[in-house]
Amino acid sequence: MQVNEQFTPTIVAFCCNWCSYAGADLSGTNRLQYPANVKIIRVPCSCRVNPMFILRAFQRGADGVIICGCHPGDCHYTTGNYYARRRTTLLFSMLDYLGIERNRTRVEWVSAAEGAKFAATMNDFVAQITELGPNRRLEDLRCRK
Amino acid sequence: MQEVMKKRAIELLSDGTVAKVIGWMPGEFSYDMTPAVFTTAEEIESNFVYNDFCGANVSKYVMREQKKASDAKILVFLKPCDTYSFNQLTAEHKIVRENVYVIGVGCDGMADVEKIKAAGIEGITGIESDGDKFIVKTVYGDETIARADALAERCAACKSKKLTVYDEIIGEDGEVVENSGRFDLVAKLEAMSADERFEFWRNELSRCIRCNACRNVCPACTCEQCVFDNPKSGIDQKAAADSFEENMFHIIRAFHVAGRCTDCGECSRVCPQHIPLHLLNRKFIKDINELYGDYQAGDDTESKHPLTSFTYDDAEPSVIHERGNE
Amino acid sequence: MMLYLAKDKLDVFFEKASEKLNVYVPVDNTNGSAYRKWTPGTVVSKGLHTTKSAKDFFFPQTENLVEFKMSGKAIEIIDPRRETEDYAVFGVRACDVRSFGILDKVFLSDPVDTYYKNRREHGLILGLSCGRPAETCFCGTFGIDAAEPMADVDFTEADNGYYIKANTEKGEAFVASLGDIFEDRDAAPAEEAKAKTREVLKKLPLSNLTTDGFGGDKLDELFDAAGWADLSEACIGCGTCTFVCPTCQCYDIRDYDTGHGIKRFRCWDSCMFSDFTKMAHGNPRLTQKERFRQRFMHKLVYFPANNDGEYGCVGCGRCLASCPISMNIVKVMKKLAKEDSGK
Amino acid sequence: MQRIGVFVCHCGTNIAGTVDVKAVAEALGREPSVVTSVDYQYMCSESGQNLIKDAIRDYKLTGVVVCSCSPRMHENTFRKAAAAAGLNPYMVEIANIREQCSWIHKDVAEATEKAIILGRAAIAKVQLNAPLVAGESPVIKRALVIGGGIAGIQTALDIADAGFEVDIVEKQPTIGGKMTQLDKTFPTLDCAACILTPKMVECAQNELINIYSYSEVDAVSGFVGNFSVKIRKKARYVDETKCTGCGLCTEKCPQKKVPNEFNLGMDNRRAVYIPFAQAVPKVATIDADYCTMLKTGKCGVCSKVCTAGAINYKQTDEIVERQYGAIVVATGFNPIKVDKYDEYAYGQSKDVITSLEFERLTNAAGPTSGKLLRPSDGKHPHKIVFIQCVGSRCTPEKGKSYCSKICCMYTAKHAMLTREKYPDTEVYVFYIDVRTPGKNFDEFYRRATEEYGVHYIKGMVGKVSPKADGTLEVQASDLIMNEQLRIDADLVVLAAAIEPDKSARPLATMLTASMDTNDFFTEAHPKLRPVESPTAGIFLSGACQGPKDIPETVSQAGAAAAKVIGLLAKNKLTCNPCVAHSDELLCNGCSQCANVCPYGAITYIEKEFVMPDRSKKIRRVASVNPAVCQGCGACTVTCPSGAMDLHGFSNRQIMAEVDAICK
Repeated sequence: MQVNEQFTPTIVAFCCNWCSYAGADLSGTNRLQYPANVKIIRVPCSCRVNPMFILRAFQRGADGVIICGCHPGDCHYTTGNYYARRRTTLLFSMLDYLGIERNRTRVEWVSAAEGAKFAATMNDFVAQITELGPNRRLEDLRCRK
Repeated sequence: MQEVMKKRAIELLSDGTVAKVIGWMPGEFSYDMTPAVFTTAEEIESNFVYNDFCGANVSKYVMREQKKASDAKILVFLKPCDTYSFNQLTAEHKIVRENVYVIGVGCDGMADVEKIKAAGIEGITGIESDGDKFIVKTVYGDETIARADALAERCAACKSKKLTVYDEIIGEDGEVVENSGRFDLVAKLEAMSADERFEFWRNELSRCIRCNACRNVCPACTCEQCVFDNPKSGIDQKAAADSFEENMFHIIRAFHVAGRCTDCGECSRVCPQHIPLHLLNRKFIKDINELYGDYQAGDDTESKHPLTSFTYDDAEPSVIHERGNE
Repeated sequence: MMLYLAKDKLDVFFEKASEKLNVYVPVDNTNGSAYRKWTPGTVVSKGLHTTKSAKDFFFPQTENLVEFKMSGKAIEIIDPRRETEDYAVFGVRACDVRSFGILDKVFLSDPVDTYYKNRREHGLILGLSCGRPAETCFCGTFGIDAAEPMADVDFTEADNGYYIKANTEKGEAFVASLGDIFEDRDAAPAEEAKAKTREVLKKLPLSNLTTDGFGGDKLDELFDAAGWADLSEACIGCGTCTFVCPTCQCYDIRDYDTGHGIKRFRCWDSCMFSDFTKMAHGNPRLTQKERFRQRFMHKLVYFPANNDGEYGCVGCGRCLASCPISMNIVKVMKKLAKEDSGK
Repeated sequence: MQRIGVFVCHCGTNIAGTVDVKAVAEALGREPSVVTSVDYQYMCSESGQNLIKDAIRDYKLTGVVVCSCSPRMHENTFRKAAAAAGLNPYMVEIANIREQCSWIHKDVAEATEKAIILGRAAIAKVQLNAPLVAGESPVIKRALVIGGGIAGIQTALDIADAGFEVDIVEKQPTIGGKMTQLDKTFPTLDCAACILTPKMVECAQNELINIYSYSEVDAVSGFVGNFSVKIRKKARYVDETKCTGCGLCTEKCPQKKVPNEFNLGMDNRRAVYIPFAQAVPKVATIDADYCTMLKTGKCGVCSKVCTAGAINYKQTDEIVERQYGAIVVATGFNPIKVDKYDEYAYGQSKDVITSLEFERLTNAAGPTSGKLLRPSDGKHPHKIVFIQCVGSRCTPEKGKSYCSKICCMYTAKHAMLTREKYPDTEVYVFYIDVRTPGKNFDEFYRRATEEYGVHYIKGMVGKVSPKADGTLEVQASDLIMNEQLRIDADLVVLAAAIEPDKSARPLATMLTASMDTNDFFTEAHPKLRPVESPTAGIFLSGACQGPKDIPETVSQAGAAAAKVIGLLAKNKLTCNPCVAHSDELLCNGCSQCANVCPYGAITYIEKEFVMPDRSKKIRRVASVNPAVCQGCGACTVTCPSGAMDLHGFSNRQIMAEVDAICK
């Protein structure tokens, strides 16, 4: 597929309220830049992210989906991210199995103190998705503009 | 075997141990058995059948019968793979075990008429089992096919001949099959490039007509109302109006049964479009086995399944991005 | 004398025809076959049936009816219909050819379904007489001759080629437009082939099945028949039988929210589904028994009642082959007929 | 149809500087169901809030979207404003266009476009919000303080002073913590023991304070107002209630070769011991690792000499389960291990010591009875080199990236005290920077250099080499004079970095309190909520939150106590209404949700339902206890039918946000 020079991907980031969303806030407080095409959705915990949401994002035109949560062991709810870890691992594996680019999805553990990591992760993920090009394998043509 | 089963069913009905019997009744041809519920000895005498074409997994019918107002005790005949489903249903409180009398039926694999037809045999008017082969009578003359070639796909890669739950056994109990080869096709797909995998699945899933047979037959699909049927869920779909929806339905369905799917293979058996849906479930099973340790749903009725448990040092999702073939 | 096309000329025929219209042919896939657009190199399936019927051509599984585009608070209404191109469908068996007539009765009677009509008018049916019917076939029960599809143009396989007969003006015009690729031959081998087919049909296990006991006037007897409970016992409520059926024509209309508008589409529905005809108060058909009964009552009683005795089944046998629990119209007819005669 | 009001905040120029707020308000005003959309200087100000309140009344709003700073900042402010105007507070959604937009983007067009999309997502979400009513849960009027150092002691005393019961859990046999090991304290040079021991005694005597010494926290469950904690009272083989603290056993115990941790192993104690004279509780403890009786079953001397009959070799660990309304973490710090710094020869020479060891060498209760003597030969050192920042302000591979904060001051104290007591001793201090930001701190440091003649040298020590004559050759660079120095020192003192106590990490997991990358507990807000953990009901006291000196620790301890008192003073707490709930008609009772619930909030009930065929059947369905549920959502994803959903973050709401972002 030809990569459009002008391609700016749409990226959905699910961030848990206690660590990663706070990390994203800290990244803002420290004025650490990352591209504007990353849009964050606040969820209470990474374990709130239903595979349906991830597929929904791709359906509606997202080019990449990243899930950020507390580091394993640091979950505000003790165990949420452990479940999230298994669910996302298996889901990503399934998407890969179906031939959908595996690098369109990512899980990253970002603590409330890791504003710099949040920004760096987003910059890296945006670069990765930009290189991959638009999501064509898991989009719903009806939703295209 | 059929006669022994009939005898026991009639005995248990007559002595009041059970009030209903779940088994199979004959069809129009020699291969189209229908799961059936019997309540009288006469019905069993005249209409109970058990042969090489009783592949249908009847465990879910136990749940259905128990949903009815009556709490009458039920006799069910379960093949080894059906017992796994039965256990899983019990674990999820879908079956009240005390109200069921389980007769485990030893099994050496079921035949699949699709395989016989795929071998080019048309106009079938009768099938007779003859040792390691079937003699198939057709309007175009008699044919024979090796039993192994007529075996259902799932039986050819049988995971276990062990009866995991029973009150009594008819026939021979077997063992878990080591190296069943059931993941061979999954591994083959994994070894392909992403583009090849995408092509493969597009070709398969694009045939989906959303008849919901896979879901409705699945012993793990026991929701009161499926999310895909519930307009309030926000993801309801009636037809695969876009290729995305084909993917969505099958990914989510496989995910919802991941860790709970016993790999009974009913989904692929019933698909009118012959989509190898079991390859989706087996992918999850293979991943679970590799990442979190061997797990067989329906082995027992106690353990927490892999998606409702964890260990502190589980693999990170990045293993997906780091492994072999892209 | 009949027109004849040698087998090795079939591709030439498709190529010529493709110059004038899109040609669809049955193509094998995993354990079945489906219609695909013919392109050079396409191998035509030798199977009896496509897994799904040919009704998609006129009544596709999903179809957009209208679109609403939203921009802020403003709404724009768009008609998504495009000019339909002419097309031909090759290899349609007699049962499926008959099914179009049944669908016509539904969609072309007042009020006419313009979406269906548009597709119907642009489509040309190239029938293919059956050579090796299956045990599941019972088209004879409904007076269909598998040897004579009666499509716009019929193809009969014989003598290492196809004998061709146009049955309609549209068919004649099409055959004429292809000019000299056909040769004239004596029709005897074709008639011989048809006779052979008819012999096989007589030997089929369901050749004795009749519609005795069914029809528009049998509503009262059949509606409350005792047999429905047992027949529907094992039904899992999937839509397999309805979706492979060439005559099932129920559909649902739904709105799909694309995020920036609505696409209103219709899609096949199945009376076997628990939400079929569900209304605000709930579903008038409470259990699978009622839903199951509905399907067969429609085909065997309601449809003939409203359509001069014509049944809503063509005996193609697809549902017999694909039902997950092997319950089907034949079992229903036999059991109810037996029950009826037992009274 | 919803009637939504959109309020776009300028936040001065914080937002308006990068986001065209007028354009945002205008664009969002065109969205379906938005009936008013305005921008304003400071939405969080009183007049900003009034703007929202007035609009709720004037436009009969059913939903409010505020495009402003992070919801973590002002979500509550705006919820309260909405409630004041009669709108359910949970009908408010925040679009974070400051931290997650204006502050991270420079291009106005780009930031404006993003702000509009974030606003749309919030509008899409609020459309599906439902009014929520918060429930209530009772508060158990007792606090737990984990750690009995000066931080824990002060917190406990302050809480008890307000009339609430407090339990202190201390893993050592005595409370007192690190401060008991110190000699003098800066900048006043008063004696540590003199100011600490009265507080320790006060704890022991206060009827509201209960000390679990030699105990650890085993498990924590529950939630704010209602924690249940399992405390493991480790077997000390001495009956606390009988032991009089006479100390006879510690004198008679034949096992004399036990390194004395109180003196950092610089001398020995017995296998049965009381850490130091002022220990609280003053009760002996048998060290099972060394006790001959416990190891071989042959000895029993202590038992024989104990007139109180307090020795009990059969004692086992005891688990006590207690309920608390609030938990204070005061687990403190430890100096890091300095063995790995080969260049300082810590492991090679006994005369290279840490500052805490130095502290013991100058303490009257220490191994040398307060005489400053070289550990190697017991001679008086004439030349002492202090090395600062050992492991502090380092690369992550080498040590800690942070400043340990207390070292500059205690080294000045050490230098000054040395010079005062032993004027013949030359003292050198090598430093990167001298940091003295505290009341009377810089004056203190200047006295060290100016009055006491301590040689402060800016520069790092490259190598300490033990020489044959017993001295230590210190090679260093003087960055100001720009020259290489060689000093033959008698004693080298390393100001080791401090790190959180090792017990903090597992404790944080039990408490579900978050930690930073250095294992210091994270505060709920670095400026505005410095003594609270983000986890409700968990408070932070002392160095577990970051390096602190004593005055700072004590003031933070008091602040934590004040927060605890504020909590315990309430009879009931308002619950978070954003909890899970199950749709009984959809629930099929499969139990998967209960399997993943970390709080045990889901139970099953048998309930009669009318089935589709109108028959009645009893079905098993899930039921969520809203007071116990904390709203993580693990159950919602486990539920295949979507029967389980989360208020405030429902499946539909999150998907609506996804849709709005992706379209």
